[in-house]
Amino acid sequence: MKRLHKVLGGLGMAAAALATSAALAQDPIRIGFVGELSGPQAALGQDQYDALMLLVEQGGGKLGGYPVEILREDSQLKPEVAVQVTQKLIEKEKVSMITGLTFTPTAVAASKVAIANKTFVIGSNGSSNNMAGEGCSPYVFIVSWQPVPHVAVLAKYANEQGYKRISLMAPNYVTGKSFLSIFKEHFKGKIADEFYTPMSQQDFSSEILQIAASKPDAVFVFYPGGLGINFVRQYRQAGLGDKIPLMAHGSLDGTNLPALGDAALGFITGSIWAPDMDNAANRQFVEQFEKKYHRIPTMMAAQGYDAGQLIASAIAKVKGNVNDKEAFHAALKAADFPSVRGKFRFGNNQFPIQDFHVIKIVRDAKGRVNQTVIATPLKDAVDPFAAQCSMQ
Amino acid sequence: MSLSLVILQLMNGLQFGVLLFLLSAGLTLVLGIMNFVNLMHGSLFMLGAYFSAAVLGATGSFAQAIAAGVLGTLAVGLILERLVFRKLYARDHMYQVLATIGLILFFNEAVRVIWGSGSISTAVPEFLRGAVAIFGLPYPVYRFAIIVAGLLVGLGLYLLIHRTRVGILIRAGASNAAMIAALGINIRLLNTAVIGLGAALAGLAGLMAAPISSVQSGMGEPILIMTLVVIVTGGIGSVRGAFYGALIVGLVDTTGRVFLPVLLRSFMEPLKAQTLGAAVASVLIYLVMAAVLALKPQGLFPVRHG
Amino acid sequence: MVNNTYYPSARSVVSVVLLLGFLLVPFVAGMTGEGYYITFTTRVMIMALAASGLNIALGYGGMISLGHALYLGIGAYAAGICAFHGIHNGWAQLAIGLAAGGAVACVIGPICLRTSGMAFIMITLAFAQMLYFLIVTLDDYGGDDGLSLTARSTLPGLDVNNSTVFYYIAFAALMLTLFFTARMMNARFGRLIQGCKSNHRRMVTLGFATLRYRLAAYVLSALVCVVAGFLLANLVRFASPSYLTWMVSGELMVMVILGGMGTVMGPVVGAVVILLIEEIFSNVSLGLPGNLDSLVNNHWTAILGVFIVIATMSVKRGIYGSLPAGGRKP
Amino acid sequence: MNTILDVCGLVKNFRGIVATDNASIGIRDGELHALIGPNGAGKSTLVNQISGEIRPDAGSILFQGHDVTQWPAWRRAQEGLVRSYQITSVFNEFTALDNVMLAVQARSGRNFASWRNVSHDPALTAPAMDALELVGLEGEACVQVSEMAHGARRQLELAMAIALQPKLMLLDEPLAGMSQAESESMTALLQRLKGKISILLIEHDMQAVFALADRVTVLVAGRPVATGTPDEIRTSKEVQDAYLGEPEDMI
Repeated sequence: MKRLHKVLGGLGMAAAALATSAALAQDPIRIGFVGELSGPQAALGQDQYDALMLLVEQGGGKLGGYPVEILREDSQLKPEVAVQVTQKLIEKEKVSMITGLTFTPTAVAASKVAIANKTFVIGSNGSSNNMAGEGCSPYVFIVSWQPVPHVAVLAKYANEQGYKRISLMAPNYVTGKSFLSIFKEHFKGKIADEFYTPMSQQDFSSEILQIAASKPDAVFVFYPGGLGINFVRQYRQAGLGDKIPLMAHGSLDGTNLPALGDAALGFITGSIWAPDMDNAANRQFVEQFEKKYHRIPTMMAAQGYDAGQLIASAIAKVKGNVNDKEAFHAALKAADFPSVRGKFRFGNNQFPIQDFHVIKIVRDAKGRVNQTVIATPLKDAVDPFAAQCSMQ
Repeated sequence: MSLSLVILQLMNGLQFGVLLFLLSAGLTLVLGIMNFVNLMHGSLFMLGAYFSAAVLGATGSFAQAIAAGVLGTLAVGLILERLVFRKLYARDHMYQVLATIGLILFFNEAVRVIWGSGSISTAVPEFLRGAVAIFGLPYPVYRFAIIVAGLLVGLGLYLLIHRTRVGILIRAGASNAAMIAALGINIRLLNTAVIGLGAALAGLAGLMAAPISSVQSGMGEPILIMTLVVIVTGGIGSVRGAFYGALIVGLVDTTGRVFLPVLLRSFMEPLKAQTLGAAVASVLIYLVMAAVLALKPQGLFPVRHG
Repeated sequence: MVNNTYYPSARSVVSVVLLLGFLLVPFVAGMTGEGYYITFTTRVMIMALAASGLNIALGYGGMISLGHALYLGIGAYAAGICAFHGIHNGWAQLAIGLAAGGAVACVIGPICLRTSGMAFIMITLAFAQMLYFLIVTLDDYGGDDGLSLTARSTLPGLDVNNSTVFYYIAFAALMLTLFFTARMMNARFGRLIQGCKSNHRRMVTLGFATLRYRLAAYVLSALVCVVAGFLLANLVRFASPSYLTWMVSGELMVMVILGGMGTVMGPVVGAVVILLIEEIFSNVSLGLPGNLDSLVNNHWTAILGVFIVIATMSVKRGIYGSLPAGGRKP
Repeated sequence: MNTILDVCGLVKNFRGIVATDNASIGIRDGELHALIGPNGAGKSTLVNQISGEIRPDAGSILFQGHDVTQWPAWRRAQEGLVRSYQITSVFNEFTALDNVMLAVQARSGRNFASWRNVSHDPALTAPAMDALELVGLEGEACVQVSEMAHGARRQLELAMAIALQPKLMLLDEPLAGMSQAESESMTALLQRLKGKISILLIEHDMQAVFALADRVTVLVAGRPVATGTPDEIRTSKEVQDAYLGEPEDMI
């Protein structure tokens, strides 16, 4: 049985090699998209996918001048499913690269499979500290952001605004605690309160009351998705909206603004991008996205679009021969593409080195609740884990 | 921890308890009378929120939103009773759990198909906006409204159960359903009425919770688990048990989250106290339930089954 | 006396076809060069193993546990935490997992068995929720983000990283469990457990001290789920709180009951059907008209939900359970 | 003539209703003692207390000299104090043979054995078949109980009791719902068992009671009003007023 297996296997390889060299032009480059497309957090994965497809449509079904085929898979926020669909894309669908990856657990699981199969990953959101540190791999490029500078930007802003006492709040799980500890590291003033709420808690009025009682100069919180909406709305309803400035991560991103509406006006968040950033690529991206999808693009969409542009630039550099791994790796690392964020380059751990801005929620020209950049305290920020990565 | 803060926290606990009572009252009757485990009760809570949010968004009138929330879930409840539940009353709990899990999966996706994956917004009605100062601290007017409305509905339910003919039937059904069927009461109609009542109350709870929480797919399940804790702790089939159970769980959950960390801080450094406090608080109500069941397997206010 | 010549029944045909199918998948996948199906089928067998474990308590013992994902989580995190602390030997990890799972089952088992009906369902759910919240707050083990295993646990003499070898490890674990369940349920212990499910009051007045035996069945079913959790963590090289959510407990119940509880092969059939529905409707494009295709792919869980509702109402004793059984000629 | 069971001063009330009112009853070794009384006299409640399923409020139960009042039901059954039910309580999913084998297993133990198929274990199948033959059900050994006739299920209940090798059997209306032929064969069977196993028989079929009973106790409103031989009971004044009505109805 084994011998027959080997012969068939050998035949298969020969056929594949023949195919790629001869029909380079006709065969579309197959790209696998893996992300959370079902369940409560599906909006985030959908934004990454929609932005990528927008770019492909603008290129008439081509990226970097070569036809591409995007194969989409839902990892359902389950690591075992992420492993399964990634292996299916690589082995069954024969994709040459994986992009997308929304949440950390599925991103880590999927990247492991890709690295084991020597397939490139261009992650447009999910990543982990290990992937930026010792676990860095030449096959993994992340175009989103690393938590440390993402939080530090708001701490720096708080210092510049002269806030002396700040109250902190976050859900009682790993990401929540690490966000608050990063903030405490970079903030020079005193911590008035520090609350951790159980994961399942939807009602924060008790904690908000205690914050009102201790009257801090400002408040910093981290509440993702639905929890963020709850918190911001309850903060506004408690009448603190215009008394104590609120800085929030995860709560004020694009996907939540439609649901929050006016409740979010005046609040602050930090990000690598905002819809009103003044560069040609961004203006064209925002305009096209709103025309096609009738909604304001979010940071997830911007990252999805940049991942697409990175892939396109690399394909153009290697003239479509993505199977030449060294050349394609160099092309990706060069990051020679007009990022919607303006400046973009890769650090040694293939995580971005980029500016971090302070964003305020305002009413834009068209009367919609939108984000605008008000300051850029952190320029060309390198994440602290880059040093632990052995790559150059 | 000033006294005024303590009182305000207790009011938050009361508000959450009242919301839980609206959900538990219907579910405990359904379980007590028809011995029917309806895990999709949380989905009715979600539908109430979605219906009212959608109508409020379209028409802007809070009255129409209330009508949509309550009547919408009532309709869904009656249709499901006709199509699915009626066939399962005689079946074992396992099959009821299974069918209602299937319905949870279905409704969580159905709302996403209709209203999209993100959460939708619904604002607090004009006349209930803003906060009122109590003991110098701001307390949202809207939460007052929830407490008052919830207690009024609770009183109405109490009168219905204890002062009307239908109430007698419901209580008799809770203690011995077979007997009242034998007495010639149209048991089928009673079942439908109880399911309808439960669905309407869940819808009301949903629409009241909508403005203060995010209306999104899957919002029903966390509060469903809390509701199940309430009815099992209070005593299955007893509305009185549901009322006291809801208040106990509401208060324990809210005050646990607030006072536990403060308590721990006295003999532990702040950060550890905070994280440990939050961790224990999240499992507190389960510990309470396990303790009650270990001591009184029938719950605190059991219905005497004939 | 009693002779038991089986006449070939639908059930035995289905069982043989299924088990042969599992045996041949690696060869078929190897030939067609689609290693993907090895991973998929391994996951199916691991979930079938967990469902067979639950079947011992639920199907045979009548204990409606809505919290067995708790033990799946214990198995997975035993592997994860041991690997985190440098213990990579598979048997050591499994031993620690079984010890932990057994201890937890022995502690909460007696409390659960004091209750019955709805209270039992709720208390098992509550304990699973407690462990879920505990794991989510454990910072050093990755909390909500989960814990990745640097490498698969080593089993001396077996190249675990080869997906086909790992496939047959999972296959062997499933076969052993099915074989022992079949033997046990016809032996004294199994008869006693099934008697308790059929008429517990009568068993007491026959003179059985039923608690210790029902507890033993509960602990045994927990241990099988621990093994399944250990294998799942190694298949995915990741231990995540998502294994512990109550919907996973619900999924296991669906597999056991829709497959055919109280039968040996029922849970396996249930696992295959449920996971095939997930595979077919979530990722494969069926070429349906218009955008119905993407609608189905995006919202496949709605189809699964409807299937569960219809199957629960129509198929009285489960897909496999309703097939005519092989019988013993009197 | 020592007594196998001594019930003294048993009291049990349910929220105000006195179900057992200071009841005392003694059953001699090997005796078939009948317990009769109008519906609602508390016969079943008394048996439930003797079998251990209900805890009495006061009084004590001595079985073979041991005070078993606090013992759980399963321990009393282990000691040979066995009962059958007024409403048939058997294992519907199993065959008749499996039902009786469970009873045999209850006596022989080794309940954790998980390898050997019970149907290949003569230590279980032989005694079980004997018990089935005793009650005349050997022909329906492999029939599933849910498909058996009501009378046959009552016989199965008795077979299970016998298979437990009891010292004292509490039979709660074994003849209820049986055809004439079946109750005659059951009465013949009980006749054969007399002397080997002591029996407390609750029954409404007066013909069977007076044919079988060594002694009869009449229970009215939770209290034994008279105990004696069948003849004494038939003629005693108190019994007639309380229960039997005019003498000629009875014959």
